[in-house]
Amino acid sequence: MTAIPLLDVRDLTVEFATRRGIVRAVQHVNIQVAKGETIGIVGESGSGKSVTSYAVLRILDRAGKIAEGSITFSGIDVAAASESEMQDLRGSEISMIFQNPRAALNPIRKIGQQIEDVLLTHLKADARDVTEKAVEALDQVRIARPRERYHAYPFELSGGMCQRVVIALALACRPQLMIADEPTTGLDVTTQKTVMDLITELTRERGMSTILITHDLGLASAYCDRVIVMEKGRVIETAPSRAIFTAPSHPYTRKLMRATPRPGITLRDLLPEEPGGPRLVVGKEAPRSGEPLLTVTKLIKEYPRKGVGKTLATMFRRGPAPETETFRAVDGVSFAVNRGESVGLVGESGCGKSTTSSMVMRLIDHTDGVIMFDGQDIGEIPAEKFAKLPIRKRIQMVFQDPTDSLNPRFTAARAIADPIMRLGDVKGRDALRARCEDLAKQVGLPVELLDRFPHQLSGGQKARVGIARAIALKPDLIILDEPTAALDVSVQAVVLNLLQDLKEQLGMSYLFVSHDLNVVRLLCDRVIVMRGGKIVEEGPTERVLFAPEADYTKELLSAIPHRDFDVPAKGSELRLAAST
Amino acid sequence: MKRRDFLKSTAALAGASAVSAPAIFSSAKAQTRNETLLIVSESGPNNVDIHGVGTNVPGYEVSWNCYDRLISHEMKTGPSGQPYYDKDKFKMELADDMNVGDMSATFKLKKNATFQDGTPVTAKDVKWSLDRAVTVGGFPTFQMRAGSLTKAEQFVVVDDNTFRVDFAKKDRLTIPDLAVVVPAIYNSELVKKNATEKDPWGMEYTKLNTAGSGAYKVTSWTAGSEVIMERNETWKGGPLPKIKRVIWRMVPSAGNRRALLERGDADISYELPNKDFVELKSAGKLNIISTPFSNGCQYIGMNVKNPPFDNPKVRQAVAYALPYQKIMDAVLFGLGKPLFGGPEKAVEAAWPLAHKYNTDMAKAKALMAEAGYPNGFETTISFDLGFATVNEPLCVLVQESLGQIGIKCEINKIPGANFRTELNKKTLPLYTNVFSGWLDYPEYFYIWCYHGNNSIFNTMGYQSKDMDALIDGAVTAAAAGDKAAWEKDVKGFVDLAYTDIPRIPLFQPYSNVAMQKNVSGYAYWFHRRLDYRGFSKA
Amino acid sequence: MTDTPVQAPTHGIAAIIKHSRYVIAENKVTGFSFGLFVLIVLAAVIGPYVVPYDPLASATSVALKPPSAAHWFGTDQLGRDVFSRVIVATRLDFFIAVASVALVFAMGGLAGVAAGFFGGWVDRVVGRIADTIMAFPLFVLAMGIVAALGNSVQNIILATAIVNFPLYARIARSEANIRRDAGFVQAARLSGNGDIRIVLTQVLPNIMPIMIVQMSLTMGYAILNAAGLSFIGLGVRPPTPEWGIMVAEGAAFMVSGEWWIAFFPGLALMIAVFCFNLLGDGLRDIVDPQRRT
Amino acid sequence: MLTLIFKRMLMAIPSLIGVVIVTFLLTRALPGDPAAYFAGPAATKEAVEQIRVKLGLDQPLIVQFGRYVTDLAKGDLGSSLTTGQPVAKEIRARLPASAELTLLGLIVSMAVAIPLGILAATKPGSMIDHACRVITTAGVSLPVFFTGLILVYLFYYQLGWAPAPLGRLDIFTSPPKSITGLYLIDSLLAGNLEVFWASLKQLILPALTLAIFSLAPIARMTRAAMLAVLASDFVRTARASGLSEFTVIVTYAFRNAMLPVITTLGMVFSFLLGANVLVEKVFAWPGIGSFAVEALIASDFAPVQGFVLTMAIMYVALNLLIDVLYGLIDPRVRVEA
Repeated sequence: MTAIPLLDVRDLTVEFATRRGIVRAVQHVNIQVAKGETIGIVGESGSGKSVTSYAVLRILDRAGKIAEGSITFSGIDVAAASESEMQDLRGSEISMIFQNPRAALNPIRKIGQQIEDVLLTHLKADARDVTEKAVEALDQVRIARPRERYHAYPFELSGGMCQRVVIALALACRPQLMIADEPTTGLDVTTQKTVMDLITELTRERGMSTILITHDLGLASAYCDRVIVMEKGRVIETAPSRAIFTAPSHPYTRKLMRATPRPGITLRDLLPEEPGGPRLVVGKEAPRSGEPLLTVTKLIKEYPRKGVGKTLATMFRRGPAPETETFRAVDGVSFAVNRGESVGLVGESGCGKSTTSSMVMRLIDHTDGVIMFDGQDIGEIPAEKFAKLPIRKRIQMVFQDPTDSLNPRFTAARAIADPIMRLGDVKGRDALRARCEDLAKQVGLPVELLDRFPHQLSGGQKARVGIARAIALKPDLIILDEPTAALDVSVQAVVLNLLQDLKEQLGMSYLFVSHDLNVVRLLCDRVIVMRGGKIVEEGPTERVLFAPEADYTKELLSAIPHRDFDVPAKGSELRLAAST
Repeated sequence: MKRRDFLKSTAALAGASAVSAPAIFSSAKAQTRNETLLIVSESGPNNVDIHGVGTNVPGYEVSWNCYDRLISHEMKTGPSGQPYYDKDKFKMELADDMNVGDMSATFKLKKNATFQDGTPVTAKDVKWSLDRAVTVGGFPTFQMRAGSLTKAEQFVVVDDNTFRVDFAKKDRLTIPDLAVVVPAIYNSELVKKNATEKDPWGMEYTKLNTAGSGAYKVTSWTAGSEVIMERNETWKGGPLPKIKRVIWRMVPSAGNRRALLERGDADISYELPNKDFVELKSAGKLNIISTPFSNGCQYIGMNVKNPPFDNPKVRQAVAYALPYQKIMDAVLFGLGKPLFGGPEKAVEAAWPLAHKYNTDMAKAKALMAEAGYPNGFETTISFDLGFATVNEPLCVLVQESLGQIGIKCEINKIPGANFRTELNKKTLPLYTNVFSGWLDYPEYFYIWCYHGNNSIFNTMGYQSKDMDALIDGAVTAAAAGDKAAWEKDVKGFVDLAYTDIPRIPLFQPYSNVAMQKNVSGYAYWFHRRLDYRGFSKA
Repeated sequence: MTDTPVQAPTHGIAAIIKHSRYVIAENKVTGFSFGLFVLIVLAAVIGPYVVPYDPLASATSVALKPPSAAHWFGTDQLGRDVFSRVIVATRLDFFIAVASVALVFAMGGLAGVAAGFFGGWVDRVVGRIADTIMAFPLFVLAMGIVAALGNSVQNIILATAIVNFPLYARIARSEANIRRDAGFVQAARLSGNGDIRIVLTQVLPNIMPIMIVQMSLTMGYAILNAAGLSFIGLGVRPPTPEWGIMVAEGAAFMVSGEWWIAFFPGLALMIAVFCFNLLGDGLRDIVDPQRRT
Repeated sequence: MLTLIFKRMLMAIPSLIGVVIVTFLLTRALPGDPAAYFAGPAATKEAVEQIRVKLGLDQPLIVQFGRYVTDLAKGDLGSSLTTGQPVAKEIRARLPASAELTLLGLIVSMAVAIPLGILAATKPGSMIDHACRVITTAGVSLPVFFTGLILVYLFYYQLGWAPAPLGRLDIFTSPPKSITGLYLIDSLLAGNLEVFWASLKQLILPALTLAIFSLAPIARMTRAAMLAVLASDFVRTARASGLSEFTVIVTYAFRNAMLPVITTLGMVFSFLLGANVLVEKVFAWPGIGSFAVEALIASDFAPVQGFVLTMAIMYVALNLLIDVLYGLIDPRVRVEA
């Protein structure tokens, strides 16, 4: 990189004034982006990657300020520029796309008008041709029937479509640099790939530079020329994508890399290398041949399509009633979980996997079908009654969001003790405490943390409390509802291993609900793939993942960006060559 | 002055283009002002017909000014030099001539008198009107009965122009009762035209419209906020009044009423707290006229039917414990005629008279002990919220004083509309109220307030054979013109009322009127409302 | 979500004090209102024992005297010491505020939690009741209740509570509704807790902070409401000192220049309401920094 | 949209029925006896009973209620005892006065509070923010009757800047021809500037009293909504797209922030209608609020019932209006309908 970089961030430090005093979110960061280059900034939450990008655009929160260092964008000193200079720069020279695209658009303004606002602000169009240009911008991001969609509001579009609009917005004024901040988070796997491909294609066409901010090393590896790894506000490693994956130099990078679930590894591979070697060797053995513990037959769940309002409206409507007044969230699902087995339930959002698990959990009642648990039809027992029956303790659950699933007013010990007090057989304060401490030890939670409240615990610690609570009654079946979705990869690695260990020790069965095939693969013996309330494919994990039969499974698999993780992407090598 | 300038400048700004000469406009305004009387008061009429069901006191004022009666009263000079109605001298209003015989009175009507719609007033109208008063029931019928006028047969049309009232019995109140507000003369044809089968007396029509021959007519009435009355240019009941137009606005806040007067925006107001009158008087910017209520007083009543007030000793103890002077000073600011600390016995045959009691806690305590209540008792003192300005501090003082002789009272505020109902149940143990009679005769007051014949204003439930005998004696003596017997009986019943003391008079309230210096012609009437006919503005 | 250790925690009351101290230091206005609140409570508790005069004793010889060294706030029509009356009134007004707020919390808060948590017909019934009350002009409803039931302190409290019912029911309902499907509620169900127990141990404690904020804000309103009722003659019985009634009594004297009779109780009224409102804001900062309005 | 309005109207019916029942019961519980009142002070027990029968007050409550509802269906709200007028007529005559006052109060309040709220939200934690909080809180802490009294004392009595608090017009100005019943609008329609000024002058103090009282909820809600919106992703997108601060705040943030503010306005209006009762009393305003207070104190059933019913209908209508406004601003609501 001999030429002057398009963006040159030197020694950047960003400070935030908070209740605990000044916090340095970004410290002495150096980043250079050359013209036409795509770089990735990778890090876990709190690493300062987003703050860095906000600093570049100078759109930090009120509390934050650039304390030290300089940011130069094609010769302009961003830190010193006036607000009106910055406004000229934003959207016109540097643009940004965000995660959660629907929230990133003004909910009450037509998308076409939102694009027009940008075009008009930067004088890229005048009143006469602005509509034409906005439609053109929509067309460029492959939105079908752009002239109609011009009048759409964000809520009328799918998430992927919204992200396209955001991209159109970002590209409307043909900027030189685009910053994409986790552009695929919150989108379904299949959509993720389309969006990423679109971004790559459009930016390459225009010869733009791109900064991709992500927590996903796989994603960065697939799409970037260079990757910058950040941890706790500092850049710890900068290297070409291929280099960083073949020979990561920093221990943190190595840890991060290892922790990323990918094909061809075992659960234990996720953990950092330990001097003492693996604690426990767990092979991926053949599925245990236990008798069925849970058998679900033709399970159906229907919801009324709308509330009272709808029925009122139909009361006064003339003509025939609409065909279906109900919506089937789960449509005739049958499967079994054997003793000691882990079964993965995979699908994109809205496929009915959570509804299925809630019914099995007996948190909601089913519309039709049979749920046999250990020879008993538990589907027959209303959900309200089920809560107080002894059988309740044999089916437990670990929730998706460890924060949400802990009562903020209960200490960790109280949370773990709650099921024991209600359904367990341990009596007396001391015995209860002893049992809690045992459980804490079992899940690797330091006993001294038992008296803390959830907000005083880290994400991983909260996850452990949730797991301890689930195993407190020694259940036969645990439903894991995306137990690691809210966790960083390194924490996820630890928690997944913990779950595997516990299963071995306690001989439980798992029904693992997840959208992430790579994670499912690590933990499950069998996989069930759902779509639209129905099962599309079922079979042993290895078979389903490596020789999928259903088209949908194939589509899901191909959408995973880090499928060929260890092999450097061909494209990136080419791009790397071009940029140097 | 400042305000005027301000107004002028904004008006000029606003109307600079529209109004060519604001000066002319203002002078036109000023001229109308001279012939317009602006009255502000707390409440307004709910019915402009005194015969109406539940017509309130402000309604009397409209009736008084918009209707004529056969006769009215002459004026004399009152206690503070103001014109004061002369209860003994009558003046002709619609009648041209009155001839009182032994058992009847004959009236000749004014020949040229017409109603406000131009129809002449005839004896037929007079009979119809008086028939209506004795028939419709409620207050008008009751008031007519006070003058022994009870039956339609008593009213006789002699000819178109001559009318006779036959007396049912000899009663010296009969003629005065024809000069009160109730026996107003209605345009019978007009009202009958608007009557219905369900409403033969046309009450619904007269509730909202005036149908009289009086000096004024209501031209606009927004209930609760404004009444506008215009002069009847063809009035024959007397000399044409000076004031062309009367605007009567309801201003609920006393402070605002005072401010309006002080700033010169209102011409006259009569419902102000006593303190405001005292201060306005001493400020000297306004004319203030205070006249004691004729035949009336504010009192503390006690229910004599039930313990503990059935015991005369307790009542006397209360009479000795009341903080009379404090009330005069702090509540009335001196605007009242004391009715306490008088002689042992009535020295003249008049009413109201001061009683012998005065604040004496030692005597009060001794009487309480004698009555068997050395430690006192608990009770409630009630008052009419409508007159809270006087009643509330008065009751607070009474409560405090009675507390000193062991009587613990709780103060019970009763909204105006319910107060009468509550009083008429005759169960309130302790209360304060004002009673005043239109007809200024002692026996009239006593019949209503002390007679054992279950009189409605005998709210104490007082029963005494001696009292009844004395009152009846006085009535008979008066009708017969036996002055000595009458005087004896009057002194007798006053003394008895003060010994048994079922109600303790506190003071004779003043009727206060405040008006601008350029307003003159205020006269005191028994009904204590304004008579617009005498007013003029300089 | 990171797995970085959270900084050393402080526990229970110590944490609250620390946090409160931070909020007070950060926001001078809140600190000021805390100070005022302490003063008001002090006046309510010891006021009647330390005032210079008997608040009920009339002294007509010194009636209507302007503020002086002997009578700091002057005297009223009956010569009673306005200062003593204002201070003594604190207790009653404070009591009305606290009692009505406690009552409405018991009625509206619980009904709202039930509505939000159980949904269905409970929700519809509570919603209808709240809607019906809301459709009344609230102050007039309060007047109506007091007029119909009689003007006693209990009825004023009841009326104020009823008038605030929809507000509490709605807040409690939406807060409970958010938590109805929260992970920890589901987890409690899995632990074998019945609905009632879940409401009491899981949901209610979590919405308390929001409710306490609301209670502080409504306390101000309760005082205003009681004062308004007194002003139109439906308040507490004389001669009990109460701010609203004192303003109403003093209003008539304002124009004649005896401004102090209405002014000081009015000022006390304003300060108390002001204090409760600011305090509510401050509490909200402590409880829920995001939601500050 | 129409379906939405229709649906809302249907949903309002149970509340209105509730209001009718509650009002009926409440008024029957008022102390005092209309029969005794009608019979007059001099009536005997028998006379009172006769009148009671005539008024139907001897019937069981349920029968009385049936009669009341039947009358109501015919649009007959009964007659007032104290003013003697049919209640429907009274309300028709007085409603514009209250509406004009309340609306002007609301407009003044919005004109002050919304910019104040926006200003506070754009500079949270600043002096302006604190000042906004203290001023609006002080406003809502003042009892309206007290504010009203002080304003009259100061501006009319002491300074003489305001006209006498004597209702809607000074005595020598006659009201404009009634078209809307709102003097300000009617006088403008008639092109009579003098009357316009006269009525505006009368309105200023009472409207100001109401405005002071309602600053706080509007300013606070504006501030909170603006803060939330300004922190939202789409505002960040707008900023990142280089839109000017004005466009960001007005076109993007403010229009979104208006949604909760509009909802609050409904509450504030209802709140003001209550406060109106006291303000009308202080300013001798011939509105329905003062009318209702007098009636209530006098145990005069019919006006109280009529007033409450009118208010409830207005409240429902207002909420409809808010829904419509909401729908106009927020496309999402339109689709739901």
